[in-house]
Amino acid sequence: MGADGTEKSKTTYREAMREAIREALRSDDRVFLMGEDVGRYGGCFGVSLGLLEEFGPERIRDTPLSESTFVGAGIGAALAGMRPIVEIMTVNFSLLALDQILNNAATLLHMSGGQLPVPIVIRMTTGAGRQLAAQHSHSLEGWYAHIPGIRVLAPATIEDARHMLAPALADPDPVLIFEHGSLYNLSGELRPPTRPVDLDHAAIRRPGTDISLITYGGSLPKALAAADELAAEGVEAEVIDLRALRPLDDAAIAASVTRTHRAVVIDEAWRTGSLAAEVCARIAERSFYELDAPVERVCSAEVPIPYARRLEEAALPQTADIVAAAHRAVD
Amino acid sequence: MNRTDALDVVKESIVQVVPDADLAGLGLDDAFRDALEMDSLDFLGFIETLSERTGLRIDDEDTPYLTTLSGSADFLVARTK
Amino acid sequence: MSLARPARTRKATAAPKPAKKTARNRQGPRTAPPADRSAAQHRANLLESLLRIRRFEERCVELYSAAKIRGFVHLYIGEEAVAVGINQALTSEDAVVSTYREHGHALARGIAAEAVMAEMYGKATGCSGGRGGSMHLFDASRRFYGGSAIVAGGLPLAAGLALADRMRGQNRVTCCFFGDGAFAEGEFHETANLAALWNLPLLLACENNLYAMGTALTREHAQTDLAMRAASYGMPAWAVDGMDVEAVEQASRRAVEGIRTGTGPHFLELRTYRFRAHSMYDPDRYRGKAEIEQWKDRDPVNRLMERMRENGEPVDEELARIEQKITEEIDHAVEAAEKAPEEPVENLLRHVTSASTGPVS
Amino acid sequence: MAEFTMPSLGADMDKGTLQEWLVQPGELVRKGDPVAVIETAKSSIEVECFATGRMGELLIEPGTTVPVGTPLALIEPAAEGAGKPEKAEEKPPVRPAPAPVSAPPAAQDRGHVEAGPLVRHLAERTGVDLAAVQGSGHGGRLTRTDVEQAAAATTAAGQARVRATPLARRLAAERGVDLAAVTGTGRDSAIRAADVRKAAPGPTAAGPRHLTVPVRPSHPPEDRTAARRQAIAGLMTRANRDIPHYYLSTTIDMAPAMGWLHEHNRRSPVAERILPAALLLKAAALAAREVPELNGFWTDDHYTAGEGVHLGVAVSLRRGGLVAPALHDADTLELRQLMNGLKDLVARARTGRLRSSEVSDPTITVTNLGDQGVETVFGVIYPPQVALVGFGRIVDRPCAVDGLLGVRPVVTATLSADHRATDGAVGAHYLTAVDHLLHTPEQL
Repeated sequence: MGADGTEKSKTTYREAMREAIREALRSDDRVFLMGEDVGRYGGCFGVSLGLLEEFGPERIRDTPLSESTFVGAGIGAALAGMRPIVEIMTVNFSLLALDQILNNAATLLHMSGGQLPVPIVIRMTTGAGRQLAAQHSHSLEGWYAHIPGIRVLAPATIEDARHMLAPALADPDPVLIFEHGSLYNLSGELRPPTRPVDLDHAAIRRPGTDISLITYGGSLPKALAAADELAAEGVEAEVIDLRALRPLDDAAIAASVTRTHRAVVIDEAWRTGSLAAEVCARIAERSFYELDAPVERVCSAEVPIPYARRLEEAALPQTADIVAAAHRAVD
Repeated sequence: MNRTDALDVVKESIVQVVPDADLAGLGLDDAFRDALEMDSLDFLGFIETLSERTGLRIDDEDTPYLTTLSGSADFLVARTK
Repeated sequence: MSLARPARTRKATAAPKPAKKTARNRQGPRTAPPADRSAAQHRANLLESLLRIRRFEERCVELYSAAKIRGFVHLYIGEEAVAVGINQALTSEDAVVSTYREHGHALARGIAAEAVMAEMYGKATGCSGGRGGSMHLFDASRRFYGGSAIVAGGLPLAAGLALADRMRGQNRVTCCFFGDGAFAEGEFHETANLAALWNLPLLLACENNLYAMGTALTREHAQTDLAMRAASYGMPAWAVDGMDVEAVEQASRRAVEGIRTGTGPHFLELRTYRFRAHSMYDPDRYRGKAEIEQWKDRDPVNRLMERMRENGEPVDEELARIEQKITEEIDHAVEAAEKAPEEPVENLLRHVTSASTGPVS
Repeated sequence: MAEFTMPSLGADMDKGTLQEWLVQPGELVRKGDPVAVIETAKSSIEVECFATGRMGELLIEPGTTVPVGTPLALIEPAAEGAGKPEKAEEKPPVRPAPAPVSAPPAAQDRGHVEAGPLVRHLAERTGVDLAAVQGSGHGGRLTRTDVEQAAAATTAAGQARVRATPLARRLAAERGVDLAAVTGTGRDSAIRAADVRKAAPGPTAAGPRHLTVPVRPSHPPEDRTAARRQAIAGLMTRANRDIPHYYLSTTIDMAPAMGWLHEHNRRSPVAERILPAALLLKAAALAAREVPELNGFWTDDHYTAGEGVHLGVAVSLRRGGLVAPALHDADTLELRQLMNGLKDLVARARTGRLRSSEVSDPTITVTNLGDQGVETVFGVIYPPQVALVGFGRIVDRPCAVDGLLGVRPVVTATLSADHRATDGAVGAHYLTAVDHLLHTPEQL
């Protein structure tokens, strides 16, 4: 492939992620990849295809189906100076490792009075849209964003897939990366980064003046499509990609709402107690006097994600829902 | 607690009580209570703040040590040893 | 408290000897067990380590009653031989992962009583800066990766520490303490499997004190021979008398030598007993007084002293010296903890992330 | 219709500046609610209203200075009709009057308005005050129709709660637009920013924005200090000219009090420590209860005793100036309460958040210049009060006690009193009482 980020090249989100891992493995011998079927199988979603051949089984480690223990082992290895990248197949399975993520990764630094930072990166697939039904489709990243002590990222573009991993590995604290399953096949030109990729700031993916569409991860393409439709109707929507779900970029949200005075928050998770709810609360806290319409939310229906295509589509936020919500706020 | 930290805590505690206190114009060995026109209520507030921030118990008997910035800092250093 | 304890005010006439040899011994030499001529000195050192833990915790009981220490406090009294014996086989390069009943592990590892006591007080000078308390003692400089209060939660972590050593070719051992309760958790079995599969340099030290809190071993395990079950994962595993510090030391040296020569994880089932409640005070409804008394007959401190007597070693002189030294050490620790500053509330959010020294969103 | 007027917040005040409205027209207010911030020459004070009802028109803009007594706003009393049975009886029988006996004045207890939950909900939603509506249902019970009619009526009068977005409200405040006069084009006819802009095309969007309605201080800080000085000058001149003062003083042995205090503070956490000033204040208050002739006001050539002992405490402000707000019922406060009250009062005096009643109603004032090192203070009485008590610094003095000479802490207590109201004997009685009280600190 040879996409080293210095020139334009046609690639996919999956390949960009793989390239990022490859770059990390090449540049730092403390880095290794560990998870279920990351080696011979090439990763459940093909992200690590070919890496075993290049780096060998010591650094591309297939693990038993023991989420708690291989995530915990990653934490232990990080404590001992390694820079592990741990892949969990999907966010639903990550619940088997929640004990390690919450009770160890997120707390050790604090509990030890600052003695034990945990420089681990944990990647996992999230989200629905591929008819995988109720145990492979949920968006639980908002739960993780609830936890102090960890950073939660949601790369939604090829650029972020390619460039977020390096700063995540450089972070002395645990970083969780949520890759939406529907994004892996996203293809396009990979532009070289114009400035260092940071993990703190939201990005304006499309500027606009009439309404802010605030979203992240797998919902970004839908929000951009909605913005196109709205533009055709004369409504200029600004699309904010949160990128980091913890810490949240309050300032970017407030700045956008100050420009547009209206907001729609799009989040594929369930509405109740969601990240969308958090974003709305912060708008109410920081930008109340800027609001010229009630804040709208587009979230998944409150149902375990069903298998049948029509039902699944109906359960998830769709472009038309976003357009309709924007109209409610603007018209 | 080292002396620099102690001095900072003392200054912060004064500012907490007398928000517009001009500490730049105050010498280390000046009697700050007079210089800043702190009344007994202010001084009690200062003791409260100091005590809260350092976890030290400060008794009435200790107040003679707390008349100047430098005396107060010395006191904190000695007590937190 | 089972032992008649000398009054704290008792003064010995001789000045306390420097603790040089003791310190070396607490770290534990990597060499074989001491030769005969120094065996007596070694036993005296073991006695000192046992008593340090015993007296420290007895003082904790007093301080807890006086409300100086709060929270959950799980006492190790009765089980001291395990921590002391195993530490003889470890070097300062090795790592230790512990449980919530870890005062003994921490002291045996060489963390100063002063730092542990200050942590019990929740003071800024505590070994975890007052954020951990009794259940979460840490000392990165001694590779003591703390008290984990999630039963079995430390096991995966220990596997990771061992994995890092394996990957970097460092000949170090990670010792993970856990109890018979943790043996019932999935994380134990996942870790045993992974460690054996990957041949990790891991010592699994199972402190079987017969009770998972209040649930007896026979009421929580279908097969109570834990060593046998551990062996089924394809690792050397055997049971040891956890009330005999020398037996524990011997078994640990054997296991650690095995691990260092590359034969992968080893499992020790240390059969022991806690003389006191699960946490500070409990009604002891789940076990009989007679049973407790029976086990107290096997008190590891008395047992070691008897052996020293049999060998004609000067037990009483040693005891007087050790008691005085430890009393001073603990008095000093308490005094320092009393005086130590609290962590200021402004620092509340410190150490949430490596960057956070102030408010975070 | 009740008027809310510029209050008198002290004998020295003849005018005041409205700094900020804390309520908006149409809002319900209850007697005692703070409704405005008034800046006097001495400090900024939240003033309460003395009527219950709905705020009507605000007559004065923030930043305006007016004489005491000038109407600032109108308050429509809540239960004007409902509270007057004879008026209700005049109503035509088509709409039966509410039963006055079973329906007490609603303003005092809105819980007794006879209305079901649906009606209450509707009222809430349409911004109708049920207390002001006459019920047409059985036994004067309020019906849905009553509320809807009331809502229609108030909407027509522009007095219902206006439905407007936060941004629209902010813009309206910035541009002085009355939202009641704006037609909303948003969902459910809510007023949006565009509607306000249409109504008053004010400064462009690029203009400076304020997140809150700006509070305009009427004087720059330096001017304010000067103004305060002037006010104090005026008051003191008048006091000295009008009041024939007499002065008494006595030296009080503080050994028992200081010993007791020391013991108390040694046993208490820092936050619960008590200062000598608190003991002195308590003694002064109890003595004032014992000698009521000194605890009250001289007005219109006669003396009126105060109701309760509201101890004025002289507080010097950091940027110069002096206020003497009241510690209410100081004689009944336990020392701990008094100490806390004192801390709170001084802090609020210095941040300009005194309440109007605190400024206007001290019955006797204490000044404690001891903190500044002097031993004796003879003060000037704050009219219309008739006495001022002064305490100097507590100093160690050789002193004979029970026939022995020893060094004891002593304090000089002084009394300045109005000779029109009392004679020296009463004043002496007062100081003796203070002396006795300080000898038994445990009973304070």
